[in-house]
Amino acid sequence: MLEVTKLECRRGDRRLFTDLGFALNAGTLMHVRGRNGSGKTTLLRTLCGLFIPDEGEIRWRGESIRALAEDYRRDLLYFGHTNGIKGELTGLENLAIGATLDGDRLSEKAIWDALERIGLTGFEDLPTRMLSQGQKKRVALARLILTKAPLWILDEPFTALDVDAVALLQSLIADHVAAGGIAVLTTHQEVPLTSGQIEQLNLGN
Amino acid sequence: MLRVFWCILSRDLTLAMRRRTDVLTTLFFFVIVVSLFPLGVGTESKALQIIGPGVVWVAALLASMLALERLFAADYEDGTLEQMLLTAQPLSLLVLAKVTAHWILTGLPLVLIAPLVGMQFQLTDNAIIIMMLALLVGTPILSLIGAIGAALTLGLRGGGILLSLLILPLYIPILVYGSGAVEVSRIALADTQPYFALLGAFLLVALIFAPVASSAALKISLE
Amino acid sequence: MSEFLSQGGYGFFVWGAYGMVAVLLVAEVLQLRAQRRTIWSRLGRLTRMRDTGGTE
Amino acid sequence: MTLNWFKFASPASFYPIAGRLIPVFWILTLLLLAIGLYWGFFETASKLGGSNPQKEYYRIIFIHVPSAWMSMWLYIVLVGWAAIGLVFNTRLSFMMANAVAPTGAIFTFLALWTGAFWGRPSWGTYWDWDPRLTSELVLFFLYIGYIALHSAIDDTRRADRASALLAIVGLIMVPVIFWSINCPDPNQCAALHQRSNLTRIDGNILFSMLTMTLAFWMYGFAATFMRLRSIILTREAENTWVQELLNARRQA
Repeated sequence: MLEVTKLECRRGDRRLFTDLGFALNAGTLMHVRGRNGSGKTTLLRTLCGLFIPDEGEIRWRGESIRALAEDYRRDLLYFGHTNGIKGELTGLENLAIGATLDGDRLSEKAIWDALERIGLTGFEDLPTRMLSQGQKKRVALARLILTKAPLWILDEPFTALDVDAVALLQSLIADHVAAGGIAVLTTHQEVPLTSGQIEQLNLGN
Repeated sequence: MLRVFWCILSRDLTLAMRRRTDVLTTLFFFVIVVSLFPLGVGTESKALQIIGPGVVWVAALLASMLALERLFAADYEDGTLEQMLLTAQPLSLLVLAKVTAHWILTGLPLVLIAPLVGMQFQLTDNAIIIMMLALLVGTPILSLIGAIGAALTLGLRGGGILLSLLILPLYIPILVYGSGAVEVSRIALADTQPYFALLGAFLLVALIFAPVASSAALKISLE
Repeated sequence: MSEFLSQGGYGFFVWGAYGMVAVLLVAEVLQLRAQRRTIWSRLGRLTRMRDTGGTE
Repeated sequence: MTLNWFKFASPASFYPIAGRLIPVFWILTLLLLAIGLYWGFFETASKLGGSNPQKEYYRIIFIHVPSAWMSMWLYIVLVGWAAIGLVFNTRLSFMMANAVAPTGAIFTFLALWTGAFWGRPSWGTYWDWDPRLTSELVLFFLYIGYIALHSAIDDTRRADRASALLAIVGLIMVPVIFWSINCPDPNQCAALHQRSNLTRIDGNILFSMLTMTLAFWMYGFAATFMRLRSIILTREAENTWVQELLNARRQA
């Protein structure tokens, strides 16, 4: 479903990677590994369409993601270094806005349930700036429960999470892959899968 | 479409209501700058009436400039802007909603306080009404054009000063016709019509093109 | 000659204008040459550093 | 004919081409300057009659008008390269736009400066809020804005793209700005009045003015290419062809 051909990206005067190619089918988890500065984040941002590659093409269901634009972004969930939640808004409000922007119509009940499942019962209607780092991250990760996007691109999703949350996230990713989704992530954490296959990609040398 | 527009608009208004000082700062900046001029130029009413429209407009440009720096900055820092770029919505629609919210918070208050400022400069009632109308049409253009600059200078050191360097020259047409309308209203009220026709045309053109340019700029800045 | 220099009494304006053009254009060229020299020497330094770093 | 333009559009292949062209442009510049200056000072009348008599100071026209023309032309060139860069994602075009900007800014400043020195004897003031002067000042701000934005961004790629977009927005706004300065009162602007007219000018003056314009143009090419080569070297420092060039230089 996701095909990458002859990808080349530069940052400033430095060439991060060149002639990179892979194809991911439904039900695949891809680990992207590499040293700091090897271009992991750039690769993930390129896959999202945030970064325009210097060479090469990325296709989603056979069509270029630049041509698909909004149709591709509807199928995509990206989780970056920042949580992407507003500190002044409550967890509920944050998730409701996110869902509206993704074009989903969610009931308030669904959001309450998601927050409960991620372990934030009792914190739902506090402004998120009053939560701890880990709790903020949990609010952001609640999007994984609510989303219907088949392609997840997660940049270091396990940092700042405690053991329970790590386990929950692992099971979320495993369920997603088992249900025929694709997940691309950079992490040192192994994710045990119930079904589906794991690909490895090493960047840099 | 409308649902998404309303979602962003109400989000930004809610955010501003939970941190009210930002809005008031802009408003007081405007009032203070305008109030300083009579102290510097002298309080003779003839002179005040002549410089009044220009001073109010220059102060409005500066105030809107000052507020623009914050337009995308907060969303940029916490990553919500990045998420907006990845939603299934056209980015220019989201930008338009953000600019609208920004104008309601910083432009509209200037329009509403204009009578007070006009009295400081001893403008006639007609001139004050014309000034309010001109600000009502003109300040959204300032926000729209300024959004392009705000998107380009996102996250840069000294972004605020750079922003004014980039954007103030582009504000010249609004300044010329905005203050021109008020000046001409002292002589003949009917003559203000072409000024409003021009400002209205600028507003329409800016409404169509500025969100597109701003979203292109945002994509560049967030690469 | 002095008649030419005085330009009918407007020498200050004529030469003031021409002088600024000459000064700026010459300055630009000199700056460009200096910039080029700096770049080459910096490149040379970089490669020397890399060469010595590589043999050790 | 299938010419591969992208081959020339790569910095590596354009670098030597620019190097070979620079001396040519220098020779042309000096030649045209010599002709233009000689003609301007020795083959033209020292006083102009007519409805608006001008004395010797009118000779500033030989540098003023060419600077003004070049300042506008170079901005168009800058925007052209910037747009090509944004559309085709070619690195060389951004470098080209970058190389043009400082020279354009210098010409804009010179147009303002020479205008002031011409205005003082003929209008009695160094500065007047004349539409053309004001527009030239705005153009100067646009150049400064482009350069300032580019140098404020550390990431070259973002700097290139952001300043390119700014230049394009600037170009779209220039006619609007010019119009608003030219015609601050829309009630009296039914028709723009005719201003300068090239055919009215004496042949000798026109000749030196055009020669000087060509000289400035050639200077623009030479200076831009010199700066372009520096930019290419800095940005491509990691590439092998620069290293080979460096070795060749060291041996020579």
